[in-house]
Formats: sequence, structure tokens, C-alpha cells
Amino acid sequence: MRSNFFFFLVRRAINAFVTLLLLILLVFVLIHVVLPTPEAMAKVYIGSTHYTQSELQSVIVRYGLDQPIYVQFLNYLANALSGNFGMDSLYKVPEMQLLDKFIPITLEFVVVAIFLQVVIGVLTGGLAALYRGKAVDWGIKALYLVSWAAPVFLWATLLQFGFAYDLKLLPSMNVANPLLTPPKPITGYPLIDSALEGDWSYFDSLLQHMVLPVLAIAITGFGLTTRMMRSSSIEVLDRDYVRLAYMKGLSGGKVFFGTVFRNAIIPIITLTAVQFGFAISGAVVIEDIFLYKGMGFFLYQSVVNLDYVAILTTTIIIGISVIVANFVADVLYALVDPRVRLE
Amino acid sequence: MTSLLSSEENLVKAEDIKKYFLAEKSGLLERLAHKRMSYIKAVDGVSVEIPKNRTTALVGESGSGKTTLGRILVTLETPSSGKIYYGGLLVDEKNLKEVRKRMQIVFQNPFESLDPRMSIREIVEEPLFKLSADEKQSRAKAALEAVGLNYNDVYYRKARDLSGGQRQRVAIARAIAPNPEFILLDEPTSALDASVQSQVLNLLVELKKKYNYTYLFITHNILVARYISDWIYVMYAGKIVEAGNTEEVFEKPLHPYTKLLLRSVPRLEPGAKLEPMEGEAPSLLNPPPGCRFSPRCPYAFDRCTKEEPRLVQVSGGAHAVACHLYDPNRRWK
Amino acid sequence: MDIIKKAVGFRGDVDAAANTGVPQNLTTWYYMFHKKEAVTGMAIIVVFLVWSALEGTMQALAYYVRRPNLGWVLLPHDPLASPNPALSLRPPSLAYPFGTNLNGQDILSRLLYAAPKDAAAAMVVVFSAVVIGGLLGVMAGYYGGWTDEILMRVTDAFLAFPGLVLAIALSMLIGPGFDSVLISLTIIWWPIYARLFRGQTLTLKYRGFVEVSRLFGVSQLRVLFKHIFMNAIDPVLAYMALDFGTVILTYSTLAFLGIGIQPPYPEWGSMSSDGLSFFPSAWWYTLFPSATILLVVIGFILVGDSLQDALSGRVSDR
Amino acid sequence: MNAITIRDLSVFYRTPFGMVKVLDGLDADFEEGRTVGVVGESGSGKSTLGFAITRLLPPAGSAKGSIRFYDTELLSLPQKRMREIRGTGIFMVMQDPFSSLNPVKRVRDQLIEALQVKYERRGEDLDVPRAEKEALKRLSDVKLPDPDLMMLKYPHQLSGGQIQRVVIAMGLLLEPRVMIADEPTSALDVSIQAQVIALMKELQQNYGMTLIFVTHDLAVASAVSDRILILYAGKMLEFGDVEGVIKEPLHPYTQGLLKSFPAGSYKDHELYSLKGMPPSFFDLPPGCRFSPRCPYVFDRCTKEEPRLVQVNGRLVRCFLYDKSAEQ
Repeated sequence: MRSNFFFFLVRRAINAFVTLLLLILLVFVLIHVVLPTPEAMAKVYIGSTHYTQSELQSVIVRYGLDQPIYVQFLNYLANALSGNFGMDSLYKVPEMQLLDKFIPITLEFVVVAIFLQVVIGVLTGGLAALYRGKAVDWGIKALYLVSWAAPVFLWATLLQFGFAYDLKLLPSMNVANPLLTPPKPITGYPLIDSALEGDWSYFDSLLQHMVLPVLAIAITGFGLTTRMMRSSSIEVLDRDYVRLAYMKGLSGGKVFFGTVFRNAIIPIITLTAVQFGFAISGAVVIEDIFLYKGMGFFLYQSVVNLDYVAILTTTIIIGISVIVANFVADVLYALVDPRVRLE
Repeated sequence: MTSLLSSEENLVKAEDIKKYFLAEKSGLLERLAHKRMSYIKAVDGVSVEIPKNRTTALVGESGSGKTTLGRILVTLETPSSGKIYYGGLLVDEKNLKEVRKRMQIVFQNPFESLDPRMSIREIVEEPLFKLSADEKQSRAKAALEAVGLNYNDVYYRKARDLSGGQRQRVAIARAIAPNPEFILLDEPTSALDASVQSQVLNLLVELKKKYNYTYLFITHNILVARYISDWIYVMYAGKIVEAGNTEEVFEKPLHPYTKLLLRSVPRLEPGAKLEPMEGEAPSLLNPPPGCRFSPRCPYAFDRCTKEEPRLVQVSGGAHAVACHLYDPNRRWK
Repeated sequence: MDIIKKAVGFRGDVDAAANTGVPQNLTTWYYMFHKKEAVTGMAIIVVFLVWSALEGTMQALAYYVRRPNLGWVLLPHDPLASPNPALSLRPPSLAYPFGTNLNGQDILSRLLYAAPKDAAAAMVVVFSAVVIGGLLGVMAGYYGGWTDEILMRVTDAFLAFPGLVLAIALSMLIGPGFDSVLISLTIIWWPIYARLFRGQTLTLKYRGFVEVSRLFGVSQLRVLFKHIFMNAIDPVLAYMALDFGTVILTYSTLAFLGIGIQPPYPEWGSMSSDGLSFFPSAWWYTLFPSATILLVVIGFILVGDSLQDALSGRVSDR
Repeated sequence: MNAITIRDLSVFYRTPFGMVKVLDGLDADFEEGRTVGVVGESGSGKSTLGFAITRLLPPAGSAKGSIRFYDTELLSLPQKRMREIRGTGIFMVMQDPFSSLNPVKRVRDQLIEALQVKYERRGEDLDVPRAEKEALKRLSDVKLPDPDLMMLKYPHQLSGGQIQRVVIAMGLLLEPRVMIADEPTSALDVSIQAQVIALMKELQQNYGMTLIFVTHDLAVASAVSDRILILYAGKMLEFGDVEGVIKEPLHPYTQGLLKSFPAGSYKDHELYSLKGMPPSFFDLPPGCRFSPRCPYVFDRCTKEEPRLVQVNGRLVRCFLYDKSAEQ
């Protein structure tokens, strides 16, 4: 029944969209709780302490801050949906223009990190489940405990000192060597752009700079994946269909990869979407430590500079990316599990 | 409507009960897309009478709708259409509370039906919440002793720390504590071991003798039904196919389904050959036209696939069957 | 006695074995006290919590009787001592087991002084999240329909914000300080509990004992609380134990970013952050605070993991 | 000739409360080409027996003693050799149909997986179209309607009875010499149960398989088996031909089980019921494990553990038949 899969997709898409609307509403409410009067809002938009009363009034009129609250919300919503989040009070450029530059940088390294983390997590988790109770299991448990329980900044710091300052193997900060000229933006994603333009020295520099932040995120994140994979594998190993697979006379390896793996991986998909959110949170700290100038770095700078508009815009953008990640996970889930797809 | 089965006084009567469940999610989206809704016809036009102070068995395989019907009869579920009379009174919104006070229920799985965090005493006292503390305790005590449990041994324990048989006794004690007239027993022994099952069956018989309860005993085990009941209804795919005095139905089963079912039950006779009926129960989403048993029925003729048989009385009122084979006019139709 | 059944792995066979007459509460505890990891975890947590209670009481006392030094009578040194360049950046020694910081303050004393705040943050955030999330989740699950739909979309919207980012935004908006961190952490923390409780409620509401209570005419409030909330809490318990650790991690990370308790008051995260710039040479400066966070969080994870095994019965491995 | 010979088999489970012995000193012969019904209530160790023979006990379980498959000792066999016996030597049908098949793979792929094993062992290459034909044939052998449609389905689209047939078809593809069925019908409806039982009986006769049929239902066992083995709290209480066990049971437990089988109406007689319930493995009664529930219990029963004795060609573990002097 293909049509049901179609309905499933549409329903999930609508859910995602409603969630997005609520998210924008939430941010709007937050702003208005903190800045209840038009004047307070206007001051934030001006962004400096030096202003005249007439300037204040003109900002209020320009941004429609004196209008009824629902009109303001509809305006905000319409603007947000069309990607217009207003001017940045600090840089005096449209917010999106700034973020356009920062988002790809963060997404690039977070996606690589998530990929790495899932690979490590699934392998170690599966291994631990296969050898449950044995030394391998204990070793993996110790490993993921330390990785999971450590604050993000601890690993980042240790990596930075170890590989960059001490061993001098890898660059300690920045997205790429600042002496090189970046490629012309085609997709906006530096890694892809430099590859497209054949600028391999820049590509290489990007990769080198990416290693440590990616490792820092993957190390702090893989523990959760390992734990989930281990417990879901153990659960699957206890199922009758695994016993039946052994019963057929299949070898341990075939049973694991043919039967256990496919089933145990299902919950990992949902988890990974959640992990994506964690990784972006982590990116705020990581980018600060490695001066990796992406969205997280931008957010942190905005916090330091009390740039409300930038903080809220970044928050919305991150929220959107998490919603998209969840949607993708839903679809993947349905593709992997015929019970969802054919229900 | 005249009585289907007997001249006995009926405690509960249900007329033309239907219960349709939506087969899939039907949100705004599906409605907008004009998707045709499909319904699971769990119970499809069923009338039953439950004689007072008797045990009526409702027998059927999974998917026959027996549990849904039972739940409708104790008002746990609202029927899509149909009427229920309790003691001659039409059950509606207004008298629902009153009616509910007079009925109780014992579920199949004693592991599910008792709150695992509550003590036995709390569990048995729960339906008595309107009474004073002393009254509650003495009633709970009496109920637990009546089901063969020692109050002082069990009242403080948690349900999850008892064995299956003991839990089922507690569930029965909870059911009898508020002095109901009517008790729905939904497969009360199917989760129990053979040696414990007979204990519980005996207990139920004994309690009925003592307190004159009216039981509706739902089961898939036709031998258990035969043992415990006075009257029996046999359900198949949301319909009642045969009903009557238990002895008569077992001595002279009429409906082909009942006959075949009796022949599929393994008995304690070595070497006895089972004669299974063919096929599986039909989908309740789109049941076969005509008689629902017709695709599996060895005696099916063309009328069976065209016209739905009605439940009609045979042999003077104590036995009814829904099968065209027993329609005297079948040749002419 | 689900533990035994699951410990063994087969459904039917150990049913009778399971019927030992030992109450299940006891089995859970028995398990928790006979598993090395669980005991280790509990030891860490007990030390952390007892110390926090003790030191927290002293600090509260100090505040009310206006004698600040009462706050550190239990500590080897004054954690808030005024800067003393002579003592600056001393490596660990007998007098200063964890060394000193740039201001010459004893790192051990500062760690111990900050502990109650971490414990309080974990408790307040997790418990408020359980209450709020429990209430909304149980309602969404029990009533279903539009109530459910709306509440779940709202939770989705909250869950879409990565916790740390929303906490940053919120504590910026509410203003700096411990309270604002607690409020913002609670705001981001409840939705996950709403999800958990809703899921539990969905399975519980069709359980026999809930249906029977409805038939009895037991009040809805009682059904919701006694039968549903109380039964839903068991599986949530293990998650809570893990979550205490996660809250401490997030709280420290916020402090690392300079959000939350402000100087001169010590906080584990900000202490690590301060020490970073002196890392290779004055390694103790950042490592001891980080290691403390690590240890406490590991304690909570160990307990949460074992509790999950014990409560869900998934102990088939050892 | 015995297909399976069990000698002094004990199975232990590690639990948080220490070891439990779920099977205790079991001796039994399973003759080639015959069906033995293993009957016991929950907690009797009956399912454990099948998993012990196939060496698929959960990690917490361990077995001691001897299980021979024809001439091969299974318990000491290296994993790799054991694997070669599973499938084509011994096959097992599981209790719960709804978790018996891999939910993410089509029936076709799961059947072909089994065939792959068979061909590999014969040293032949798998020819997919041929294998598919073979699988189709077996699916129709187990009387599944529309086998070619069935091949393309996922397990969740099948009913319990259909899945059990698919699993049995899988067994037939592998042509095992011994088939163990662990309560294959307890999750099925009576009419479907009868179909599956008839099918298993027919196939067992056609293929000359040795069948070990584990069940909690004495009536089901009597319908399929040639011999019946009664287990109680990990001990074998009675073992003999089905006629004898059902018509004149020797052990008081067997007698009690038979008498408590519902028959007739409550108006005519009260059902016999054994008092009490099966013991816990943690708290086994001294002497005979059935003694606390036994209507004929006497002194010796609570002091000494009865031995198996042979009475009328049957084995029974009860002092009523053991005339040997008290120790």
C-alpha cells in the first residue's frame, strides 16, 4: 500500500511545519516577555546606547512595534518564513546575510562528526553486545562512560593541546589557513566549493582544520550511540528470530550482519536526529575553543555582545535544522522498517 | 422482540449491537484527500440475552469479536449502534453510573489487570471507595476469604509479588467485593496453568452457587465453556452463529462451524485424529459476502455466499442457529 | 520478579522460579547492591549528595546569620580568599591537594564550595521537569485527540531547540545568575519527560486496572495520579538518574560559556574554563574541575544504567 | 536407534539471586522417526530442554551432562561443528510466531537464506531461480494459500498460523533429521492449532523425522505424539507410550493433570484440582518435588528423592512404585 506511505510522509511534513510555526511563536513570545514595551524593543533594534527620542520613535514605526501584538506576530512570522529576520544590530547587515556565511561551516563539520560518531557508536555497541559480559564489553563500557560523561570542553581542550600545541600535527584554530584565498561561493559550503573549483590546497587546509573539532564532537557524542546500539542489539539477540537464524545453521557473523544489525540499527536512526541537536549545541562550545567561525561561534559572540536579534535568529535557524533532521530520520525509519512503511 | 433462547428472566439484553473500529488513522489529511475509510467490523449486528443467575458462555476464536461484545455489555465500550437493557432498563448516559455499580469484570491477564504498585488490600478496597474505612476493610476481608486467600497473609503484599493463580483470585475478590449482580469473566483462566485453571473454575462455580451471580464467561476454550456454562453463544467473525442451552449445543451442534470446532479440539484420547477445518478466519475489514463462514464451510451452497443467514430458533426455543442449512425454505429461495 | 525471568532470557520457564515470594522492590534493591557498577555509582552519588547537603546547609546558615566564614568552615581554605599573587598557580601539594588558581585560591576548596549548587541544579531541574512533563504527558496520553495533538506539537517545538542553545538564549533574556539558569534549564528539560510520560500513559490506559477503576466510578483525578502517573514513574526513574548527570554537564557547559553563577563565586564549569589558558603548564587548574564533573556524571550514569537494567529487567548479560 | 540420547542433563541459569537448576538430571531417549511430547507447566523446564539440545541457551544458561545426536556428543562440540548440526541436523520451531521471523526481511529472502545453508553443506552453489522454485514447493507443501504471494510478504503481514507454516516450510527445506517444536501452537486459535498439528504429524510421517513436541497441554501432546514425557519442576516424572500415560497414568501428578482437564459440565461433577501451585526453583521442597501437592504423600516422599523406576515399560519417579528399601 504505497499510498499509506505517501500519507505518512505528508503527515510528517505537516507535523514538521506546524512544529516550525510553534517554534517561531515561541521565540516571539520569549522576545515579548523580556521586552514588553515597544520602547524596549526599539532600543534593542537600535543596538547602541546613543539615540534620540525621535530615532526611537522612527524605529518603532519602521518595525511596526506599536501595532497590536497579533499583527506584530504575523509580520514576524511572514518575515521569518521568507528568511527576513531583520538587521543585525551589531554588524548593521541583514541577519540572514551573516548567517548565510556561518551556517554552511557549522553544518559541514557537524555532519561529518555525526557520521563518524554513528560509525564508532554502532561498531562499538554491536561489538559490546556480541561479547556481552566479556572483557571487550567492559572495555567499551569504560570508553563510552568517559566519553559521554566528560563535558564537551574537556575533550576539545585536551585534543587542542595534544595534537595542535604539543605534537603540532594539526592546526589549532580557524576554519582554514587564513593566508589562503577562499574559493568563490557556489554552494556556500567551502568544502564542496573548493573541490568544485579544484582548489585542493584550500580543500586540504579545510580538512586539516576540521579534524579536531570533528573529533571533539564525535568523542563526546558516540557514547550515547554505543549505549543504545548495545542495548538494542542485546534485545534483538534475545528474539526468537535470531535463535531461528542460528537454528538454520547460519554462522555467527552472518546472523549478526544479516539479522541482528538490520533490526538493532532502527532505534539508532531516531537517536541520531536527537544527537544532531546535541552536536549543534556542542558546536557552540567547540567553535569557541577552536575559533572555528561558524554559527556556534557567531552565537557565542552575540551572547558576549548581548545581540538579542542575532541570538534569537540563530536559535530559530538551529531549530529549523533540527526539525529537518527529525523529518529525515522519520523518513529513513520508514524506509528501513517495513512495519512502518507498509502499515 | 421475543426471547431468543429461553423463558428465563434476562438480566442483560443487547439488541443488534454493532461495533466498527476505524481501520487506520483518519485525520484531517485523509478526509481532505477523500480517502475512503475502512472499518473493522468487530461486532456486526449481534443480539444476546444473558439469563439471570446463570452462567452464559461466549465462545469464539481470536478476532471473533467476543471480547469487544463483552466490553460493550459492561459499558466499557460504546457500541456504534444497538441497545443494551440491564434488568429491563435501557442503558443510557443518565443511568450509566447506577448500572455500572451492579456489574463487575475479571480480565484475562491477571498481570495486567491489577495495579502492580498497590497492595492487595488497596486493590480490593478500591471499588468500595464510598464506604467507611472499617466497612471497607471488613468487606475486603470477606471477599478475600471467599476466594480462598488468607486476608492476613496477603493484604499487605503487592500484586506483582503474587503468582498468576493468586492474582486471579485477587481479581475475583475485587469483583465480588461490591456485591455485583453481573460479572463479566473475560478469559479468566487462559493465562493459568492447567492445574491452577481447574482451581479457579471450581472457585467460580462455588461463588455462583453461594451468591447467585450472573456470569458472562468469555473464552476460546470450548471445553471450559462447556464445563462452566448453562447457556452458550458461539461467535464467528463478528456474528453469532449458534446459541442455546449448553448441553444441547454440545450434544447436537448444528452450525458447521461449531461442529468443526468441536472436532478440532484435542481431547485426551490417544490416536484420535483431529479433523481441522480449512482456511483462516476472514478479515473483518471486508468480510466475505453472505455467510461469513461460507469460504471455510464444507456444506456451503450458492445461497450461502449471497445472503446472510439470520439467527433463528430451532427445536422449540432452547437452541438457535444462523445457517441456511436449517432454513426450511432454503430450496425455494 | 521480572528480573529473574529476564535475567535468564526465556519467558515461560522461570516463571515458577520467579515466584520466590520476595517482593519486587527488594529484588530491585538486591540487584542494585550486588552489581559492582551500581555500587560504585551509588557510592559516588552518595558522597556527592551528602557533601552537598552538608556544605549547602553551612552556606545557607552563613547567609542567614550573616557570617560568611561559616560557609567555609568545613573547607581546608577560604574558597573566596582575596587574590594573593604569592600563592598563584601552585602545583598540587599537601597543603593544596589540587593546587591553586591564578588568584592563589585553593582549587579543592572551590570545588567543594561549588558542589551544592550543582546538586541543587540537578535536583531542581529534573524534579520540576518530571512534575511539569509528567502532568502534561499524562494528560496528553490519557485524553488523546486534540489535547494530545497540540501538546505534542508544543513539545516538538521545544525539543527542536538544542538544549544548550535555548538555555543560552533564555538565560540571556532572563538575565545572568543561578536562578535564570535553573529556569531556562527547566524550560528546556520538561518536554522530554512529557514524551516519556505520554508513552507510558498510552500503554497504561488500556491496562485492566485502569479500565476497571473507570467502571467502579473512581474519580478521574485518582485514576490519573494513582494508577497512571505512579505506574509511569518506574520506567522514568532510570532516565531521571541519567538525567541528573546530563543536567550537571549542561550546567557546567553553560558556566564554561560564562552563563550562570558569576565570579567571584566558583562553579565547576567556569573553573575549568578559567584554567584553560594555563593548560599545559598549570594542568591542575583546568583538569581537576573537569575531572570532578566527569566523576560525578559517571556516578549518575552508572546508577541510571543499572537501574534501567533492574527495572526493565534487561539484565540478561551478566 | 536413538536420534537424541540424553544422559544426566542439568541446566543452570545464573540469576541475580544465584544459580538455579532448571533441569535436574534428565535421562531420556528419543527414538528415530517417532514423536515425543514433552509436557510441563510453566516453570517445568520444558522450553529449556529444546534450547539445551540445540545449544542456544541464553548467555546466563549452562548445561552439564550429555546430549548425543546419533553418535555425536553435542555439549562438548566446538561451536563450528555445532553450527553444522543446526539446520540440517536439528531444527526448531519457536513458540511465538510473531517474533519468529526477521521483521525487516521478506519471507522469500529468509527461506533462501536457509537453502543457502543447505547447498553450502552439500558443496553446491546456490542457484537462485531453482532455490525459489524449491521454496515455493515447500510453501505449498505446508498448505499455504498463494505461495508466490507469500514469498513477497513481510512477516508482519502474515497471521500467526501462516508464520508457523512458513517456519515449518523452512524446516522442510533444510530436511533436518530431528525437529523440535517449542509450543508451536500455544499462540494459535484452536482451528489453526488443529491444522498445524495435523500438518506436523503428516510431515513427520512422510519424512520420517524425529519430532520433539514441547507443550503445556496434555491433550495436544496426546494428539501428536507416540510417547509422552512429563516434566515437573525440572524433573522427569513419567515417560512412556501415549496410550499408557493417558489411559492409566502412574504418577499422581499425571493423574491430577488428566483429571483436572475440563470435561462435562459443572452440574454433573466438580473438576478435580491439584492443590497449591508448582514450586519455585529457589525454594524446592525436600524429597519429591511434587510431595507438597500430592494426595498420596507419605513420610518417605518428603525425606528422600525418588528414583526413576520402570513399571509396565514406563518410567516413573514415585515411591508408590518403588519398592526398594528405604535408605
